[in-house]
Amino acid sequence: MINDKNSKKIVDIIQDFSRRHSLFVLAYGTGCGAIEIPPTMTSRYDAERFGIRGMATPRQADLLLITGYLASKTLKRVIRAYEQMQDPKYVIGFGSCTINGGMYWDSYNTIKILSDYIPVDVYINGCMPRPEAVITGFIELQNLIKEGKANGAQKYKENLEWYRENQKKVIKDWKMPDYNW
Amino acid sequence: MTDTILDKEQKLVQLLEQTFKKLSGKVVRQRRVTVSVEKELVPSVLSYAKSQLGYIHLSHMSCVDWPENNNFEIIYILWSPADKVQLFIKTLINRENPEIDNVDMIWKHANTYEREIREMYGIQFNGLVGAQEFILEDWDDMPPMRRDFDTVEYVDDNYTFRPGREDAGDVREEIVKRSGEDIPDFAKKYSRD
Amino acid sequence: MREKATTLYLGPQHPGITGNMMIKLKVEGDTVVKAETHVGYLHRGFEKLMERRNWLQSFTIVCRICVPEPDPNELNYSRAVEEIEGRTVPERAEWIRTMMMELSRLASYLLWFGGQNGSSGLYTMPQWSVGDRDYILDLFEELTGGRVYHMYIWPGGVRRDLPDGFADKVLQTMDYLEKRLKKYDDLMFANTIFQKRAQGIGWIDPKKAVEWGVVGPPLRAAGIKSDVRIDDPYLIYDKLDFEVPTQTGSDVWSRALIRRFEFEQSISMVRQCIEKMPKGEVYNKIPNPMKWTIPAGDAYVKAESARGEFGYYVVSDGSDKPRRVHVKGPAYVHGVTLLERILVGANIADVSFIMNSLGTCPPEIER
Amino acid sequence: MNIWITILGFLATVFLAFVVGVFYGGFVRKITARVQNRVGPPVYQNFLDIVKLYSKKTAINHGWMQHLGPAFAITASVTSLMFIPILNGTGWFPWFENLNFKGDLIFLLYMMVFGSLGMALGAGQTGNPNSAIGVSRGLSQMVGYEIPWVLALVALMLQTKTTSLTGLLDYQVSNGTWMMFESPFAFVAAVLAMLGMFHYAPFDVPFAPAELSSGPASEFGGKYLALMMSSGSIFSFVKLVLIVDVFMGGASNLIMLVVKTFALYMIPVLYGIVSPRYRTEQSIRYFWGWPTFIGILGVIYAVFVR
Repeated sequence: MINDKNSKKIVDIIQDFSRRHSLFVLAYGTGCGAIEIPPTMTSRYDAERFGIRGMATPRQADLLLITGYLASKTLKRVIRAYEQMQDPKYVIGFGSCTINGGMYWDSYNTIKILSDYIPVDVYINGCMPRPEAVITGFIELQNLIKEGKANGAQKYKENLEWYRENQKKVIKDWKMPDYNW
Repeated sequence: MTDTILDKEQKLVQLLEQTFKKLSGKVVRQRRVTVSVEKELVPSVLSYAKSQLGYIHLSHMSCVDWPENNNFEIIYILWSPADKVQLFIKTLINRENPEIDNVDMIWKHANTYEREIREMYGIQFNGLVGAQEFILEDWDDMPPMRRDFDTVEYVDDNYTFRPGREDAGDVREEIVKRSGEDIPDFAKKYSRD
Repeated sequence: MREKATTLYLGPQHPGITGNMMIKLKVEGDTVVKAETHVGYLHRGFEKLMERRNWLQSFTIVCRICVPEPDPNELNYSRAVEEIEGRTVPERAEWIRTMMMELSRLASYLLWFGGQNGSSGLYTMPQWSVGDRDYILDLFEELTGGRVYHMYIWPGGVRRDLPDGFADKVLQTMDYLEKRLKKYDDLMFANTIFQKRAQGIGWIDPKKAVEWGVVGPPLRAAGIKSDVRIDDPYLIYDKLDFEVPTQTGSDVWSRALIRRFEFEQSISMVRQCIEKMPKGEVYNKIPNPMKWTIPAGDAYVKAESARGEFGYYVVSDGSDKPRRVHVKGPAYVHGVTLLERILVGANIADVSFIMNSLGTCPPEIER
Repeated sequence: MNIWITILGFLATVFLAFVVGVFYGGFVRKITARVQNRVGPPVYQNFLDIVKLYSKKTAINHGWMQHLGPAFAITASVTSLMFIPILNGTGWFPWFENLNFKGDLIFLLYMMVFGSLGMALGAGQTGNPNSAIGVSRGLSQMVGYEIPWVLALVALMLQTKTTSLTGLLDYQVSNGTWMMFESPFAFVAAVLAMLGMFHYAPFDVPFAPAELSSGPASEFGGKYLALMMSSGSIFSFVKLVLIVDVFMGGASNLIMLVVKTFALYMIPVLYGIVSPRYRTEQSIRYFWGWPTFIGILGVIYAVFVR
């Protein structure tokens, strides 16, 4: 009905506009980047201007912000949280250590490339990125949503086996159900 | 430093050496005293220091790996709020069969340190209660903080990197090649060889 | 009749948890009967990484150990290296280091004001105080080039001298913060609901506190005057004029008051530093860092961070790399054993409140 | 009256309540932001949130009751709305009369609880312990604020000898006075109880994010959350109009209505901005203290003095 491919109806335009301007971020500080989230959200930089606000549980959130390196123990929880989120959902990789290990390239306990494990829509580099950079990242994501390119979740569903293989390589003891939407 | 300043430190060493025969101590500097003991004596020295000498605060507890000498060194760092002296109690244990008595009945929070050391070095603390996993999860390699654990090898086995920089070599030449600029003078000084 | 105990997992993904850790609570009705802390979600293996890096390279990663307050890490690492090597530091560098430490304490307390009130639902306070903290971060940025991680205090001194006009900016910021503190008083400390929430909660037995390993503001809130700055003086704290406030309540309210009074003290200390700072060099040059070796030896240095005693145990085997750097953050005890003890009997509503009052910071527990 | 006009009236009322309620939410966010030294989201932000949430896919299934919970909530909100006279006087806008009947004040007392109970059942089904604790907290807090609220309304009923909302409005219009002056104790008790009804701090106990994630709503995302947000917006409008009707003489036109309800709304909002949260038992103790006492005074005043 709404997702008709050929025509962009008024419904789609409203829907896209509201998706773009209302991003609920899951309040999960997975790494040290979490320290730049309070300044981004509070009075100096005020990300709420763009409709970005924190949400307490994965069920309500649209955006998973991976704030920095992920220890393999955290990766398990992040996958859980990511799969509990409802479509459409987006991931922002925050900090150099999510891109290629960064400062922790030789650490035995942190994953190196985040997009091997969960699909990432936007990367923000820096150690750590300034709040301005974080907001730029959010706006970049908004542009991607506008162009219809922020389809990480779809990619995840299509290539689930590949992602699972990578995840199981790091998480030795896989006690989770195979998929928990 | 004159002797009068180090008075209480030296008294402490004398007192400890008199009480425990197999113990050697030394004053490092003001407010720092180091004592070496056999591993069997550790609980008694600690409880003596806590109950009799006023060293009631366990500041820190650490472990150092010395594969050259084939032993682990365990260090208990105590603090006396009254004397204001930091007392180091060091003991060596064999690396082949590492075990030592636990001291969490003296200080409850020693439990945390011991669980960490058990996990990171694989040292058995006799009578230690608490979940085996403290920091790591599903770890199947050798305890990671041992010197012979090679973290780069582990990383190569378990993780992949983005292509682009295969070696850990000098990036400056590459920068020169790509940008056409000279290496700045301050950067030239710090060469690897 | 005994109610059936339910298990409640607080975290790792939970808005009430400071950072990334988990508390497994056994709950009967609204009361916690058993608490168990699970950490390790932030483990990066810093201590292993430092064994692979030389003395100067290690310095760049130590500040990542504690995120809200990186400066005590840099200071401790530098002081430990200096103590083993016997390197002296120019006097002006000592003054600048002291100023940095106090500024970072201010920043950390502002973040703490936010966290404490965020956990109790007074969302105006985090908005104000975290916004004000940014003015201190601006100072850091001008001085060191980094907002959060400064890498400024390094072995042998500090990296560079204060820029022109920096002292005036610091003084202006201090005036501003002093003005803002009055607003915080109105909003937070004079707030009867906050008082009702905080008084009598999270009680630590003052007789056992030292033995339990409590340090810093929670210990001073229990009436014990313990502060590394006077017990084991470092930098130039013996030349500064300051008081160490104590309280007797040993509850969340007393800890809040301690931090509030120390906030004033820190403002005054920063002013004194600016006023009395001598002129001169800021840096004793180290040799080529690639070939820089430190003689064998060990040192335990500690500094008073905003959350309590921050200790570094550094061992050198005479080579160009550290043999062992073991970090003891105040949260190592506060966040695990102490929290498990004092949460028993607390209301679920107070768990995150108590946790914030202790200043638990997971990254320094597991490093 | 023609049935079609009545149905159109229903729709218009619901639309009005929804739009006004959601805009109020936006204004609240804006005002909160201004107090907190920041710009804040645009006032239409809540519309975007709701539209986005409706457009999300929902793949959660915890059983039937979970689906019905938010539906109960919105049903209760809309039904309560039907029994509330939006404007006083039947002159120029008879549409908003809807379903008023004699004795509807007592019916409303029950109807307003119904939504919360439905939510409680739905949240209980999800199996999330945070939801269960949130529900039990919400219900205990309801026991707290319902007492002064009922006392205030009983005082009014005793004083005006009517249990009908239109009757109350007529009484105020014909006497040319507002009940808040006629029966001040009851008004104070009702406003204090209203603080609890709106669940702003210090009475946001059931939803406390730092304690319970988001309480009963923990497992509800996407469309469910959108339903709950819409229901919340309508319900806050219902509560505001109800208090304006019974205490402030109602409103003769829409502008008057907006002015009065918004002024009333600012009481819990501004109080909430500068307050931390109570613990559950503190919150109940609060409602059973002064508000209940003032409510009893109101009843005594109504029976003996007037």
